[in-house]
Amino acid sequence: MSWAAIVFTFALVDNVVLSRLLGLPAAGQPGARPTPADHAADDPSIPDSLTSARSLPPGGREGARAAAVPAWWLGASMTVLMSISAVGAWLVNAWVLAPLGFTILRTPVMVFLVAGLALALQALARRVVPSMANRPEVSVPRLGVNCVALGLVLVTTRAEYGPLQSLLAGAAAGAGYYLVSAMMGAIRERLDIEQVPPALRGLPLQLITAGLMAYAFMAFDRAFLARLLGA
Amino acid sequence: MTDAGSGPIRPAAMREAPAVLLLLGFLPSVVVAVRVVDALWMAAGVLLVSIGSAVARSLLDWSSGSPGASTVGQTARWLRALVVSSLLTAAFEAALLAVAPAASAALGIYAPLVAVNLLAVGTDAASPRPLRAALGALHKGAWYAAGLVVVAFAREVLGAGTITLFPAGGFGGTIVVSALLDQPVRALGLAGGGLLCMGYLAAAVRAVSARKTGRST
Amino acid sequence: MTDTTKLPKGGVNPPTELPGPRDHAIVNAALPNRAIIPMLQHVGRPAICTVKRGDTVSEGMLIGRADGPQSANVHASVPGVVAAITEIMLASGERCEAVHIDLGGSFQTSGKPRTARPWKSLGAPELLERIRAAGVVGLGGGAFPTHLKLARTPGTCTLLAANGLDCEPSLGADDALLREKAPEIVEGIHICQALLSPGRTVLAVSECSADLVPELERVIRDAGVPAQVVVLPARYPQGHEQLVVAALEGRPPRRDPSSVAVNVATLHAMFEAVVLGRPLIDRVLTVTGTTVARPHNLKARLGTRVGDLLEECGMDPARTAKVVLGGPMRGVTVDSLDLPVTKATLGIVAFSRDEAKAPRETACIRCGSCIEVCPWDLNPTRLYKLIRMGDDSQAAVEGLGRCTECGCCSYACPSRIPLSAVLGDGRRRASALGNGGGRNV
Amino acid sequence: MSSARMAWLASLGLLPAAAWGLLLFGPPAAAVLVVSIAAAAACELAVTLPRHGYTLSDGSAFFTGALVALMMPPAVPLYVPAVASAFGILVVKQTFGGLGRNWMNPAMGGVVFSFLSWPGLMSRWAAPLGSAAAGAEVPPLEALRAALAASGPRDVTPLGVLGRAGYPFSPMDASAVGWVNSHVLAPLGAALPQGSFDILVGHVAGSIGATCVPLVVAGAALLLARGVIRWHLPVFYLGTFALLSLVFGGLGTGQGWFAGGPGFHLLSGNLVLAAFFAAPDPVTSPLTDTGRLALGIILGVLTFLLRFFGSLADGAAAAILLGNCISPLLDRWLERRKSRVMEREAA
Repeated sequence: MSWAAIVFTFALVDNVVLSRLLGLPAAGQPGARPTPADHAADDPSIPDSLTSARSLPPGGREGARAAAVPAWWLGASMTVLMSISAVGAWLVNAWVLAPLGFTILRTPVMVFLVAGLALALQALARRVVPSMANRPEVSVPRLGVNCVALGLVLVTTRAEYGPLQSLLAGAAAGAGYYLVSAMMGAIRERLDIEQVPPALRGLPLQLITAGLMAYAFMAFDRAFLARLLGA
Repeated sequence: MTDAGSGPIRPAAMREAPAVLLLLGFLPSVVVAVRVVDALWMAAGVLLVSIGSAVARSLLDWSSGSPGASTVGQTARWLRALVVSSLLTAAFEAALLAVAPAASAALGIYAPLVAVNLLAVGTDAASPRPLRAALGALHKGAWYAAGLVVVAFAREVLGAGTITLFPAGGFGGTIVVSALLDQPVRALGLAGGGLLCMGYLAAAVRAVSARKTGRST
Repeated sequence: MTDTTKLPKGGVNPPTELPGPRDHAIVNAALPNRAIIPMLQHVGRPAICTVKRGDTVSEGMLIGRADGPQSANVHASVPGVVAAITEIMLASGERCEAVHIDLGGSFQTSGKPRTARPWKSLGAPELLERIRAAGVVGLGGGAFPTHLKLARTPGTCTLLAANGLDCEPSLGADDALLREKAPEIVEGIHICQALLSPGRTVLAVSECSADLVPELERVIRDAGVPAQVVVLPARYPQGHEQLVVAALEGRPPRRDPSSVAVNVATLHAMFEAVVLGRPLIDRVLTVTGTTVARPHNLKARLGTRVGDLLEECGMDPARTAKVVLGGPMRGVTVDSLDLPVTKATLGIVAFSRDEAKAPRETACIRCGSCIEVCPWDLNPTRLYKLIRMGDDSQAAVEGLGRCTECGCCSYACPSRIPLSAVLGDGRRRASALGNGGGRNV
Repeated sequence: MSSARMAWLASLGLLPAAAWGLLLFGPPAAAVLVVSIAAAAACELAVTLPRHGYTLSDGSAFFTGALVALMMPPAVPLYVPAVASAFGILVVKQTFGGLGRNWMNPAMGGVVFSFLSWPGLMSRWAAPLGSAAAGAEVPPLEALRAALAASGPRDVTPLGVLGRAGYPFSPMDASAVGWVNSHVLAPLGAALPQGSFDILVGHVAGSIGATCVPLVVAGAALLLARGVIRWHLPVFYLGTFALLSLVFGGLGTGQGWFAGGPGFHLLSGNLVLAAFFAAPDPVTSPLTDTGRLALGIILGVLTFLLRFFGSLADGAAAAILLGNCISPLLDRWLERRKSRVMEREAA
């Protein structure tokens, strides 16, 4: 599998979000600014009248302001974590598990690997860019992050990639995740201020949006890749 | 819970019904929920692991003589949950490989992911009483299993025109919906279809719970 | 020298349904039998009434003393007897005292020749005092006391713009003044220059008045006033102070203390105040509308009843469904025709029934027309949706405070969404919350 | 002009192409059109009547149904357009609250959904009226792909390839091209390849409404003239596509540089129909002219890639879905840039 093919595959064709469903960016979390819409999600009665516009409790507003996390931060942390853990996974797999024949222990080992790396990265981020890392909603070992990273790690280890290929795959997957999270963030920004059906506001619309995006991304399939790269 | 683990999921939890939250946590396993049988295997695994880890962690709490969340740090509890659930997952993987290799192949990387998914709901302090902990985990896991099977059912019937269950005796294990078999709505079998089903399921759950609360108050 | 500058961005071409004044002439309106003169005809505190019931007042006599600097004098627009002093509600919804004067007695001033008082030797304080005493306020609709606007340390003003553009479509008062009172206006400019000593002075006129340019330039040359005439497009809302300045300086509009724009009607009033010593007791306004038979620019005494002016121009009461004070785009709908003309009344527009009924609002289709026409470069549809979601403060963060409710977005919206009105409400709420939503004029 | 009027005008703009399609493919095409519009209208009513009341008058559901039908192959089973319209209205549009709130174009969503679900059914083509020869039911684009897939010597222009592969163009084409060549072009020493006439007037197999590009453009001209759509997006879309296909189109198939045959590719497939009636949809395209222009270029690139290398039909519909995913990003970036400029101005 050529380098370009790996990049395309992990960034677009096997996108970690749209094709592997590893985590859902911007689902009530970074990438979008919580608006009254989110709180209105609880009560189906969003005032239609323009005069009686509801104002938030100050706490809610502060939260809203604080939660404005740039998507690039998410994408960057994702990419770093994924690349590192992909390589780490390859090392562990090739030098520890395979020689000792402990392949059955692959899952727990990988879980610890990813979790450890995630914690380490978070600690590091706290040092370097506290402004970003100290926000609870962007703590690196988020469920989503773990999920994405771990899934990727398992994919690469099963695909028997070399270390560089694993690194590349990790980076590409991170890029793909960033692309999708940026798109979904922008779309959510639009939906947040629209009068959508109350029962669908928030997570359901996030899922459906992701589903429609997944259909759009079906255009990039393996056949496309093969023809484009002659691979 | 502002630190690691399920911390980030909490803001969503404030707004979403727990079942919907579960669906988000278990999102990846929807990929394999293309056939009912796979969904059932996955659900079994999740129930096993979640109940097991809940019991184990409550036992640990109890043995360490510190019931409840108070004394154990968040990260520590998170790591401990990680250990327990991932070991259990490994066990489940091995068992599945032995019992039903086909299913284990179908689940692929997603069986291991269950371990991580459990962190979505697994890190809150397990009840100090193992039985109650087990029941709690069973409750959550049942929600999840139901959701997963519903999604898988919808996707398989519409997307493939079949309902695949376990072969038993004369029954080959597959029910055919002849109306849809020749030209099924394949798009629903794709990842996008899974996400759509999840979305509408989540909306339905929320609508129902909203009506419930509305009636109760 | 003449050149044409474009709007930096946005604006709409005036709605053509409405007829402008039939001709450019200024017609003297009939004197009111009873003038109702509010004590609040300006931005700031109401004037303090200095007359009581039964007093005999002469034309131009002070009947309302400015209450502190943030206020303006009010004078009797007609001679006569004070019949009553009541509290009335103005078109803006504010309440204030009003002096009812029954016309009677003789006119000492009107129609009699006045001797020009020398002013060039005077210093800024004396000039400002004359302006203040005459109760001059911004006649472009703002009604901000002129003696406050022009009280600045000399040299801080880089651009003085005499604003000859009517601030709304189908209003023609400023154009008419430019045609009939050019010398007076130019002398008014001269007075401003004496007060501000601006770096550059421009007389900005609309394309509609383009034929005047040679004449105006001649007058300016004869008066020896260093000023330049610039023609600006007739697109609404080019007449807005900030947009005139922005167009002249070729930059986006913003509040800018280094430039001053004064409406030509105000300049004329300043001339009368400083040179003739005549207080502000009348103003030129346009009476028009589809149900008005003879639209005209009327020179009406302050306190004249709106209904009388409409009658004078041949309004058909049967067909008229709505009357607004001001212009067709931003005018305030009035429920009674008994309201008096004030210093802030730019015009009176009467609408027929089918014009008046509000069109049905449909869903926003994100066509972007509102963004295109917004002269302040806002995103009206997004702000509208934010406000509708109750997130006024976020709307303020995204520039809601710059909205002047010019109405271009509502006019351009194919879905007939009342964007301008909603943005206005939101802006007022946001500024009430005090998070940067304040209007900037 | 009100938004409803704009939507109905857009439907009117589809009329010429639709009429041509009905003429070429007869009753089956009519059935597809009727079913598709009916399904769209029914779904719209079913959802909106309880919540917003009667919304069919805004014309958007009708337009969606019509556009879906015009992108269908004539002999498609009727449940395909029905499901496509239903998916477009119910899932893509009404899920998000109805007109103006959806971020994806309902018609394109429905079409791509049916491409993904029934790739076989979506290529149930029919021979156009007046050309009964075997193989006339294959659209030129598909025939070209097949011919290029086959090995052997290659002609440089798409029509040349088709001619060599023996694609059955109509007798009319033969006579028309022959006349033009002998009377007009012969003196100039030039010659049109066989099939030029059929391709130009759209007398070939293909989607119901997309065969005759001149008529599609005529309909679009109405929209442009009445200001329903703006020129930026379609022009830059088609321009970018034509340029790319001219330069690189021939590379993938070993025909070399500048051998893509942009004319052929513009005239075949749903591209022009989509470029004028789906891409500029105000709801799902950027808010500003700058954004529309940028999206046009992006769509041109995507459509080029998907048509020459992808497997989803002619790539236009899929490219527009991807464009729908991108345009909110474009809006956001332009908005941010604007505010930055403003801050600099204020400072």
